Order: sequence, then C-alpha cells, then structure tokens
Amino acid sequence: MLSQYAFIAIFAVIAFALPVIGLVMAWFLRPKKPNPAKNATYECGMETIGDTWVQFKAQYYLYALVFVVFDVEAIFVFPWAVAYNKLGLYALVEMVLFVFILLGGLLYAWQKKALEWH
Amino acid sequence: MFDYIRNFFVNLGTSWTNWLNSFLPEPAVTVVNFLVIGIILVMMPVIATLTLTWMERKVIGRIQNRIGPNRVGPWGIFQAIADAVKMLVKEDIVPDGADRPVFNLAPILIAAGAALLWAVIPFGRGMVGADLNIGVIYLVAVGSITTVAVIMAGWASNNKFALIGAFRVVAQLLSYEVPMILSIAAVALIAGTMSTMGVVEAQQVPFALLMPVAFIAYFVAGSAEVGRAPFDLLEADSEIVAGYFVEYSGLKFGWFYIAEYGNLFAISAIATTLFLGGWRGPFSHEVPALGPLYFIIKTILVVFLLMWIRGTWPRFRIDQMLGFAWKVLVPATLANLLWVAVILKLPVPQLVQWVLMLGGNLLIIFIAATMLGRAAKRYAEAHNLNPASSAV
Amino acid sequence: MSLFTNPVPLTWFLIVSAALFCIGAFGALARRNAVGVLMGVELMLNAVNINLIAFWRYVGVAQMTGQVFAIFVITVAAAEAAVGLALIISIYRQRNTVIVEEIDTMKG
Amino acid sequence: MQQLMFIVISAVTLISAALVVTTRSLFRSALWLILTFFGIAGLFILLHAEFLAIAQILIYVGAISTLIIFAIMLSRGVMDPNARRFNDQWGLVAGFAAVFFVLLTAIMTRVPWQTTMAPAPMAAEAIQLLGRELVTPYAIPFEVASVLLVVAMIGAIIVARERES
Repeated sequence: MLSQYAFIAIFAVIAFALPVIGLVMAWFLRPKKPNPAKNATYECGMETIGDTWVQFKAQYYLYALVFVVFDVEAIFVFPWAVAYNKLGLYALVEMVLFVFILLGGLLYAWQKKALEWH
Repeated sequence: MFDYIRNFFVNLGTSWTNWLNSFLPEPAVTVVNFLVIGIILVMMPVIATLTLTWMERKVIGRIQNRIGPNRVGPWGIFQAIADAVKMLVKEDIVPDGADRPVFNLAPILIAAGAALLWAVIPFGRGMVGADLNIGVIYLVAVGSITTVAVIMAGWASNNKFALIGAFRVVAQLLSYEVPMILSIAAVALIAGTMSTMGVVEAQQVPFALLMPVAFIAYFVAGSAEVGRAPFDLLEADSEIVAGYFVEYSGLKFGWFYIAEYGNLFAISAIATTLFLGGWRGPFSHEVPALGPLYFIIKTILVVFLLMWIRGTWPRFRIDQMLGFAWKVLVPATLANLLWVAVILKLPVPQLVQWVLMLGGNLLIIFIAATMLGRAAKRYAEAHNLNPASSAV
Repeated sequence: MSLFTNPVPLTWFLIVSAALFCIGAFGALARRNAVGVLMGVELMLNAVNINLIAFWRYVGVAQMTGQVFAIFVITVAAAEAAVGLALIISIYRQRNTVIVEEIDTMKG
Repeated sequence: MQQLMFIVISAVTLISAALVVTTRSLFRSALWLILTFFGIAGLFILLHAEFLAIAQILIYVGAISTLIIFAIMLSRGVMDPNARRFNDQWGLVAGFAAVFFVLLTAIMTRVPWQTTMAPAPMAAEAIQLLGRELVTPYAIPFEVASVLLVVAMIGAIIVARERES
C-alpha cells in the first residue's frame, strides 16, 4: 500500500520540478532589462495611491469560518459514507441528526446575514 | 494479436515492464515506471493548455459568429504553440516591493497543484497513477494547494488589486468547495468506496442519472473553482484588472494560465469519473482498450459544455455568486446526501432504489428552482426591475 | 543500510512529536503577536495527533481508537482556531493591536 | 527505506515548525506552518493512517491556514516589519522548552513500550472500520462534535461580525 504513496511522492517531486525547469529555461531565453517604470506596481497606469495594506472586510473571514465548519464535517461524513452499507439504521439516524445540527448553524449564519456580501 | 489489441494499453505496459525487467533489477523497474507514468501525467495540464485554448477560441469564436484563430498553421492549430513561445521569451518583471521568494513560488505551487490532481484519475481499467483508497478526497485536498498559491500570489505582488483579487478568489474557492465535497460524499456513499477506480466500477448506471443534483452541483462548483464564466470574477477586467496575478508576466504568468486550463480539464475528467461512468461504455468490458477513448470523449464533451456556458452566460456579481453557493447548492447537496442515505436503507430492489433517488433529486431541483424564481421576483420588485430581465 | 530495511521504531515518532510540542510551546509562550501564539498552539495540537496515531499504529492497531481521537482533536483545533481568530479580529478592531502584552487587561 | 523517509519528513517538519515560531513576518510564518502540516501528513502516511493524512491536509492546510492568513490580513497592524517578535521572557521560555524536550525524550527512551507492530489493516477496510467506530462506540462524541462545530461557528460569527453602525 505504501508503494502507492511512494508514487505520489515521486509524482509530487516531478510536479514541482516541471514548472521550475520551465522557469529556468525561460530565465535563459528571456531579455532582462528592468527599469523603474516597468517595475512599478501596476494600477491601471496611474501612480500607486496609498499603502497596499488596505483594510479588508471581516466578511471574508465569515465565509472562511462557515467553510471551516463544513470542511470539518466532511471528515466525519466520508468514513461514515464508506462504511454505510455495513451499518444498521442507527447510522442513518445519527447522520440525519448530525446534518440537521449543522443545518441549524447554516440557518443561523443565514439569518445573521453572515453569508451576505455587503 | 486481437487479444493484445483488446487490452492494448495494459498489455503495452506489461510488455514495457517485461522489457525493463530483462536488464534492470526489480526496484529499479518500479522507479523507472513511476518516473515514466509521472512524467506523462505531469504533462497533462500542459497538453490541456495547448489543445483546449485552441478549442476554446474556436468554440467561442463560433458562438460569437467569428472564425477564431486561423493564421498559424491549418485552422490556426499552432496558435497555442506560438503563445507558448511568446510566454517563454517574454521579459519577466518583478514589481518593486514584492516578496521575491513567495512571488516566485506561487506559480510553481499552482502548476504543481494542477498536475497533482491527475495522480488518481483513472483513464481506463488498470490505468491510474495511484489507486488510493482515499482518492476522491485526495482530489479535494489537492485543491487546497491552489488556495494557498492564490493567497501567496496576491500577497507577494505588493499590489492592492492583486490582494483584493486573491481575497475574492479565495472566498469563491472556499464557498464552492463545500457543495463540491458534499456531492462527492454522495458518490462515496453509493459506491461504498473512496477509490476512484472503485467509483467507476460501481457505476452500473452513471451517477449523474441517479443524482442529477450532485452532478449539477459538482459541475457548477467545478466551473467556479476553475474561475470560468459565469464565475470568472477573478478575471473581471472591468472590476479588478486581472485578479491576483496582475503583476505576473512571462512564463510565471504562463504557469497560472496552464494551471487554469489544466484544472479545467481535470475538473471535467473528475466529473466524468465520478458522475458519467468514467471509462465505462458499450463493450468496454470486452474490449478494455476502448476505455480511455470513452473517457477522453466524455471529458471533452464536459469541457465543451463549460465553454458553451462561458460563451453564453453573463458574469455573476460576487454577492449573487457566493449566495448561490451557500443558499442553494449547500442545502441542495445536503438534502441529496440524506435522501440517498435514506433510499439505500430501504428494503426494495435496486431498480426501485434508483428510481426513488432520481425522483427525490428531481424534487430537490424543482424546489430549488421555485425558490430561486421567487427570490428573483422579490429582487426585481425591490429594485423596480422588469421580472423578465432579472436573472437569479 | 539499516536505514533502508528496518522499520521505524515507535520512539522516533515520540521524539519528533515531543520536539514539535516543545517548539509549539515556545511559540505559544514567547510570541508577542496573538496570531503567532495561536500558530504555536496549533503546532502543539498537531504534536498530540502524531502521538495518538503513533500509538494507534504500534500498540492498538486492532481498533481505530487512536484515529478517532485524532479526528476529534482536529475538530477541536478547528473550532479553537475559528473562535480564537475571531476574537483576535474583534480585539484588533477595538484596540487596534494584536500584541498580547497590550491586551492583557480585562477591562474595556 | 522507511527510516530514510522518516528522517527526511521529520527534518522538514521540525525545521519548518522552528521557522513558524521564529520568522519575523507573520505571513511567512503561516506559510511555514502549511509546510509543517504537510510534513505531519507525511508522517501519518508512514504510520498507515492515510485518512488522517488527507484529513490533515484538508482541514489544516485547506481551512485552518486560510483562517489564519485571513486573520493576519485583517489585522494589518501586524505587518510592521520592525516589530519585535518575542516578548521579554522568551529566553526563559526557550530554556524551559529545551529542558522539557530533554525530559520527555529521556522518559520516552527509557520506557519499554510494548509495541506489537501488527500489520495495519488493509487501507480500504481501515476507513470502513473508522466509519463504523465513529457511529457505534463514539456515537455521542460524534454528535457532540457537530454541536461543538455549530456553537463555535455561532460564537465566532457573533464575535467577528462588524457592528452595524
């Protein structure tokens, strides 16, 4: 079984090597003539105004938050799904309960407009 | 001879391994085979870019009543090669104030992520890089590398458009990953396995027919994950320039581009594997060599469908898009998951189970469509719009 | 050549896990930035998970108890990160700082 | 081979973990944290816990690191590159951590662990077994996990939401 993962490991090395090789090749081929105007931050041709660190809305965080909850839920759902055929009716009841609790959370987030883009 | 052709690809592999065995020790043969398979699979995004960009230009051109590329080679088929050469020799600009190591790492990471997906996609019976027992969540987990790469690109560019673009894309990726996971979970539930090979073997009927909700959700979420129209907010030129990779040029930009098309191809291949029966088709059991052919045809059809949608639909607004993921797709896929679980426990023949699954799914679609219609009507009334002209 | 043939002893995993735990503890106690503190805590939780899985593999492989516990640890870590970071964001909004020493008063 | 892989993976894990707690830029710290998580996933694979490895990547890399990076971006004051990394007691803490590590190692190498090294269950069965145990003996924690997640989500939403003004 570990040999499958040995393949993944080798494959990962190749997958990282390919873009690196490409970039090295391009490094040899391409011209290198930097100048200040070229290197300036691109902002539709205007001079850059202010700091890059504009304040972000907490809204982004709320999406990530709800996502985390559902992502964690997935690691419970998948083993359950794979084992489901060998389990009794209680597995169904438990998952229904599990999902309904989560659904309650989703409804709350919905009600509180956490899923709304302002 | 016919027996050899019947299972051509697997037999070819066996012959090749035997040939290697004649002069190499056993571990070396394994390593060489891993390298060969790895190199073939890692080229998939590049191949996808070279072919699909041409196809896309032709398809979109046809939809917009144009011809599309027609200068470089017959029917312009070498257009993609010309583009590749251009990217390779174009000057690379790193903006002032960029975080160089992170800036350079981001395109490598995103390209590697796009390639890594191919490790578990089965092209035919016995033709898969690694038949992992966790194959289907491996696909989701690899997708999270993309999220990281996007954030890195946006942050390292030292450009507020790039950063805002990155944030938007990440919000989009995260929101659509949830319905994607839930629809994949429904597949694992019916198949009783997470191995991609096992999922294909389990599809006596393509799962798309049993649970259209999961298929549609996966399809929509997939096109959102690769940032295709109507979900192409990351490239919304009029709003945020070109998104998180504005500051990239040359081949570094090229890798983002390749990753995008590689992901487009991979999403279609995964949709084929999980919902459309993968390499299964008429006579695919008698003649396994047909498998890869069916697989490619189905995948290209899904790609074509995505291009068609891109050519036809206007872009969503970001609030509509995120709202659609959380308020329509997530409840619908959750409902589908539970419905399938209930049906699988019913003591009725399999055929009846299938019909019930399909029926429940159609009901879910009907309810979702009705609620969407009502929401659209409310929105139109609130904004004094003509109901006919307002979508979603 | 023993590197190629022998299995990994349990103690190795425990040592790595202990090292990770101590690194995490250092981060959690020495970082000034609240997000840095939280990253240290995450490292410590991960060290615990390595231990759980290592003992599962070497002592109790017949049952999945170790893995089940690791899943619960991950769940708790996710909940902790979500709430902790939300608190950090909220504090930043009110006090304009995320330096732990500067937010140690309970009074508003 | 396994020992070699173990050494490589744990070296990556520990070095990047050390960089997590020492790097000045918090954003880079978070990136090293992601590498650490990948290393730990690798250790899980060496331990034949494939599902945990993938869950590690899914949750920690995909979700928790994103949360952390978002929080870093949302509190942009932390981006001051000249800010001090550590508090005044960091030397003391480092000493304490080192002593603690030596102590733990000393204890763990002395204990005669009764390792069985039974063959791991076949990968496919392992996940079925995991699913079965989750809903049979651990049914209550299973439901409580769901409650915990929802409560954490609600709490975090209340805390993080911007006040309507």
